[in-house]
Amino acid sequence: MSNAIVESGATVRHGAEEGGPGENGREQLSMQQALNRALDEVLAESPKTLVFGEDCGRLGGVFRITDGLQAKYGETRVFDTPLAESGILGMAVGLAMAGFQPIPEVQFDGFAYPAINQIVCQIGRMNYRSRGTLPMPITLRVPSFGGIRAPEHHGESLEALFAHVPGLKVVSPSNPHEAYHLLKYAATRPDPVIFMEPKSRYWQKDGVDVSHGGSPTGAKVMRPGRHLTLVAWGAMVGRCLQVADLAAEDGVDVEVLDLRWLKPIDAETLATSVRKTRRAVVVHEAPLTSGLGAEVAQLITQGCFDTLKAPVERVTGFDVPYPSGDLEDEYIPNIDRILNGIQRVLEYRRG
Amino acid sequence: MSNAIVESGATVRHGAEEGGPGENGREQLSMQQALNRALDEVLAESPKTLVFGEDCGRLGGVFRITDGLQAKYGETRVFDTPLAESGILGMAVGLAMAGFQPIPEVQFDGFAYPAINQIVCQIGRMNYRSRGTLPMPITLRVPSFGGIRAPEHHGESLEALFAHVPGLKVVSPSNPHEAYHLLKYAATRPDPVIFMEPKSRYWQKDGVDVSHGGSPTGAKVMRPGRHLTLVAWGAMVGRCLQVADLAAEDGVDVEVLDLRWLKPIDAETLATSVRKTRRAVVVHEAPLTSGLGAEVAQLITQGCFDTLKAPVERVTGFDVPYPSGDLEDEYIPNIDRILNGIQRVLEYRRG
Amino acid sequence: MDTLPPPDSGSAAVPLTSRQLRELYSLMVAVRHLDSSAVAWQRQGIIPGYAPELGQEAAQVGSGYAVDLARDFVFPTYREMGVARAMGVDMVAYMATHKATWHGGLYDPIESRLAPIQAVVAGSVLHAVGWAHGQTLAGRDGVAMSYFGDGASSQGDVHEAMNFAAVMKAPVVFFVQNNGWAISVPADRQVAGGSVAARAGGYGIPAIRIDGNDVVAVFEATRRALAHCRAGNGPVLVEAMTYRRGPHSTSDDPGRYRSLAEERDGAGADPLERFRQRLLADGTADEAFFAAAMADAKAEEEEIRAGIQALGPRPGEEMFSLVFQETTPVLQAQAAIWREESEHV
Amino acid sequence: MDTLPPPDSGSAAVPLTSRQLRELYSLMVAVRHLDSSAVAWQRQGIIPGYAPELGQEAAQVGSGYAVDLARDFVFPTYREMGVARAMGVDMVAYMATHKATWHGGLYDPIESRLAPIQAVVAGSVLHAVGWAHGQTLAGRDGVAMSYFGDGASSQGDVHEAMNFAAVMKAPVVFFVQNNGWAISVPADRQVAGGSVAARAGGYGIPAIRIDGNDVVAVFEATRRALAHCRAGNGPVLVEAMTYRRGPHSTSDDPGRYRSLAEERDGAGADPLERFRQRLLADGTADEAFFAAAMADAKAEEEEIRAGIQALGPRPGEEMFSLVFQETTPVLQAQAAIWREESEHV
Ligand SMILES: Cc1ncc(C[n+]2csc(CCOP(=O)(O)OP(=O)(O)O)c2C)c(N)n1
Ligand SMILES: Cc1ncc(C[n+]2csc(CCOP(=O)(O)OP(=O)(O)O)c2C)c(N)n1
Ligand SMILES: [Mg+2]
Ligand SMILES: [Mg+2]
Repeated sequence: MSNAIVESGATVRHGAEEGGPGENGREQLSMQQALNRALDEVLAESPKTLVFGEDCGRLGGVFRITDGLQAKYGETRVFDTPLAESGILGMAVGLAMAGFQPIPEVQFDGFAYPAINQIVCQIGRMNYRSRGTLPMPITLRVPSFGGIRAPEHHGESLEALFAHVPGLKVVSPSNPHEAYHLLKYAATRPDPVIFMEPKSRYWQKDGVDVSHGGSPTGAKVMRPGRHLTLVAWGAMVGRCLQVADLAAEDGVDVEVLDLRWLKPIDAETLATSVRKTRRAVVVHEAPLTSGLGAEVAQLITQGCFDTLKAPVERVTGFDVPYPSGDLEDEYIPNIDRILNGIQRVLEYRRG
Repeated sequence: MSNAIVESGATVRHGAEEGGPGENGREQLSMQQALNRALDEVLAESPKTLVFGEDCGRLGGVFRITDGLQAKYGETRVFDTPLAESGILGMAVGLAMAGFQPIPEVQFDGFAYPAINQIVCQIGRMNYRSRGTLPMPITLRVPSFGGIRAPEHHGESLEALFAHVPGLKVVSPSNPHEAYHLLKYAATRPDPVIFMEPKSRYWQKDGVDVSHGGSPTGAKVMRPGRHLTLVAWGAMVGRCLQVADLAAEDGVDVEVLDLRWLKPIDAETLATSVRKTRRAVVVHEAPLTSGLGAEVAQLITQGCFDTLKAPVERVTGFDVPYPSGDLEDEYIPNIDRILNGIQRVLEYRRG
Repeated sequence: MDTLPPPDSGSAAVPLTSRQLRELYSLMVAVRHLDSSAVAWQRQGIIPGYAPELGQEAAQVGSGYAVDLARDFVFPTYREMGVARAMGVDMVAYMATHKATWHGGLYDPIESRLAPIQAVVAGSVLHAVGWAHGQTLAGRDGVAMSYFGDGASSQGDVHEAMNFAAVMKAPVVFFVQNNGWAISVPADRQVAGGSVAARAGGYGIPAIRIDGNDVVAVFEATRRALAHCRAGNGPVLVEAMTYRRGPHSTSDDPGRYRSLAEERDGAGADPLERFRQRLLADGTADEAFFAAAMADAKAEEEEIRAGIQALGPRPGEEMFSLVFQETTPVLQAQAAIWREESEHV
Repeated sequence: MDTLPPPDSGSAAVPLTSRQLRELYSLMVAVRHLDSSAVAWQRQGIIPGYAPELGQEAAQVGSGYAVDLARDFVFPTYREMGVARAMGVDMVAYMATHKATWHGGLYDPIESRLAPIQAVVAGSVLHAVGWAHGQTLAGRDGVAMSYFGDGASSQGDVHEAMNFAAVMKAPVVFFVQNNGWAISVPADRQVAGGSVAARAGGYGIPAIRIDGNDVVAVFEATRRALAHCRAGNGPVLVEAMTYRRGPHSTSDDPGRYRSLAEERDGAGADPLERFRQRLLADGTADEAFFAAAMADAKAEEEEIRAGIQALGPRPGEEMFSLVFQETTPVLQAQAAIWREESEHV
């Protein structure tokens, strides 16, 4: 991985890889700041881009991701919509047909559901249906995943749903550097991208090298290791890096892979990693059954069947509705559960 | 499998298993007739059941599944709604809260999307949210899958989406016998069930033993075999039985497993079968990525890692929007593609 | 605006007694005090968040007070604390949702005639229609009361609900609290045409638009609406014009989208103070009564706070056991793994 | 019902010339003949299915004829063959959708100013609003025309679209063909309040309800609506009252839900015959013209049928190549597997 950024926990450690960003180029930004900066630059660079959604304009978004953008770009480029997610996404389709590049927001993951019909049947299919004459360069920002003790429907993980939908691409950044570069990349693509922001990471600062992003596609090795590969995305990447540090104390050298693109999935980087480590655990917050972990596990198994030492383990949320704050920590994969998963894989014996 | 019904292709061959239905008990019914009969009996048995949806009343449904039921049970028990799927499912929630057992229909798979918000956030969660005081005994009938050269959005496979949703159960019958018994079972459960009807099989007649259904839960071995397990559901089960017959000509003895319940999945029956055959192929119409085939493959791999001779193969639709009739046969797994999948598994060599 | 035919039966027109007026006042004081206390609890770390209803006491108490607890069923949003209190819901169990103990609250919806707290905007409006149609089917005379806001009126589900209800003549009162704001978006950039009540006519649904800060007007309009529905005339829409005087929630900062002057002008006279002046003026209540009501409110708040503070987390086991009526082997297996692993936590 | 202010500019009020009237007639005959032929094609196995618009020729041709192809953009459902024909869309490419060649049709939407055929009921109404708002943003004066039915009016998306359009003053004409039926459900059990046009007022949107079987009335109303939008006054709703004289689609059997007598009474006079009588009466056209129009229609149908029959399936490769503008490695790999395996098929 020539463009791998090697990170551990919240602090970034720079490897000496070719083309890696220099220490000087890095700024300490929160993910909220990084996303805001990315939107600012995209709006400045392309007059066709529009930012809109509930409370995105005057308020700057409930998470302040669009803070200051309306003041800077005016009410035509950055605007509040009425409170209707199907309306927001349906309108985005029409704006795209008129030649704009919409960057709509749904306020929280759970409120993408009212727009699923427009997302699946229209955004995902218009390019196909129109035989390429009506592309859908829409980047839908979805504050996603749990971990903030929020009300019901404010902690959902919809990646398995989105990744199954033909015509969509899906990406999730795990830290401010990724957030900045992946959003800039996504928002300038000619195809629809679902951009899943790990809201529990919005306020954590980390280094961002604005001038060297590395490759914007594929998965990324965040920490090299020899004994086992941990695969994660969004907020779970940071947790897996913590786990890797703990495992290292016990002499277990864990490789952490940030999947980044949840569709298309970079099966090659997965296979390269697991062919080396011969063991893998995939971690996500969404419920287990029919979660994206199954796809990841199956891709690994397909790619590494002859070298794999144990079945790929999944450490995930349970098949239950996302619980209230008091039970959140019981639901989201925690360090112990991930360590247990690692242990099960390491201890696996055939027969 | 004491309750296995051994079938091949469209013609039912009866094994001599204990408790198996006698030849006398069987009637030749199409799946449309079997479903209609099941609804008729459920309506007769429980005064709390209600059947409704678009064109379900006077017309008897565009597929005639509810044919004659309004005339028999009146306009209060069987009724047409306005044309709004979110309305239909949201109303079902309220009726369930008022003590009814709604059996709503969405007219086609693709028109479940406008109701996803109500299905995921309300139907799937009301029992949980209300701490068991407001159960949701809703059976949502969804004419599903492709194969009938229909217009756009009339050939979707939503099982991966539904199976991922906490609080839902999901089932799909593969033949008239299953259709009759599974619908009667689903419609009398206290929990929400998504009932996915393979519309391409509506008109095919087959034997139904109305008095002996066998176990209504779990997966079912439809054809025993020694060399490889084919796992499928809905319309793909019949196709897999045809494939098994063809493979038998080449000396390959294929076991065909009808998964039936897509949530919860019967991992034990899967493992029992594949521990014996040591090879598996899972077949579905839905796109590959993040499809339910990944979950099935991963469950098999987990359960049979030490005996599995090759990675589980998936023969599925492609990651493309369901195409127009002319290209349907290129999209849906056909006999050749399934045979190729079997061959790949049989020829797999490590290293 | 009032397109609701005048009440035909006498009972929907009887004036409130002095006792009832005083009771309404006491409820409003209790709600005001509990509401502002809950904001303080959040600051003190007793609860992680709260959605205050400051300024909506008249709209909530007046309408909730009109509900017939023997027959009707109420579908709230996340901001109907005053309705719940007026209906006599256990307030510790209600507030549990804001303590992040259990989504939807810990009260029994069936017992209390209040559906679980609903966090999806417009999520339960269709449920009200279904429940109401269920009353028709069962030959009962209960009415469903669906609460929603000016922002919620933009959701497609509200339109589907109004159309379904009107087609089926379902006994539903659509009770809209137009509090001027949906988080940062003012109603004039949300509700095209300027009035949710004006929408009703398009479905043939009668509507009343009222001063939602006049508790007696709210009560009387709601009572008329309920009577109209109960008599089998189909749905009614009530739009109570009020003002969200506080932030959207404890994590909101209204200073970012409205000035203090706008806030003052938009809010108008305080509904509680207005009612107090009225009761004083017509001699229905005196200062001693007001002082006693306030003392009761304080005692009540203290009791509720104690209850909330004493409330422990629900056992993690409930994550699994409350998903279904009939659990599944998969869920049981996951619960077993959770039990095993949670000991390491 | 007509709440649309009278046209201020002269051009929206100029009467149609005789040439234009005859052109409208020719279009209606061409559409009628092609439509009934398409039903026959289905019976003959030339196409697998079709959704006839018999009886809606005036509503479709009259409105489609008013569209300015240089500026406007039209969002059809699955039943707007007459609109497409009036707009001059390539009819082989249009009919390709019914041959199951390609969902949405093979015509170029940008060139023809007609969005791809939409099979989701109410699926594209919001697109029209977005496209229209895009005109405002770009400083252009194009108008979006969104076609939908009485059944579609029940969908939440239509409400969201009307509210968005009104809030944003987007130049959209919501053109409702109320043809009395949504498959088997009559409009009186679908559209509470009895009129889709009546809904518009609730959003502050002007509306006209017209005799949709009078092609001139339809044209004039549509022209007024377009002019109103083009002048920057925001959206308009036009409800054209018409009747679906045929089955919902070639797989429908109306005998199951309506009697022939109901059908006759509901349908009223045939719009084509009405127009013919009118042209005859005022001397705008004569029998020779009608005969020639019919001959042209027949020739046209034959050409289209030949085109449809000659139309082969699209290469399977397009399943993959048309998903994205920028394909993905996963999709390329799947296409490669498909290429390899399809040789066995
Ligand atoms: C479907 C949905 N979309 C968005 C949200 C986020 N949200 C919560 S409250 C709110 C504003 C609601 O405004 P209104 O309906 O006027 O009620 P109010 O908050 O004023 O009581 C928003 C956008 C949500 N909860 N549900
Ligand atoms: C969202 C959705 N739900 C259901 C259908 C199935 N369906 C196709 S046409 C139709 C009736 C539409 O009626 P209307 O809007 O009046 O249009 P018309 O067919 O009369 O032209 C239905 C229910 C669909 N295509 N889309
Ligand atoms: Mg509000
Ligand atoms: Mg119609």
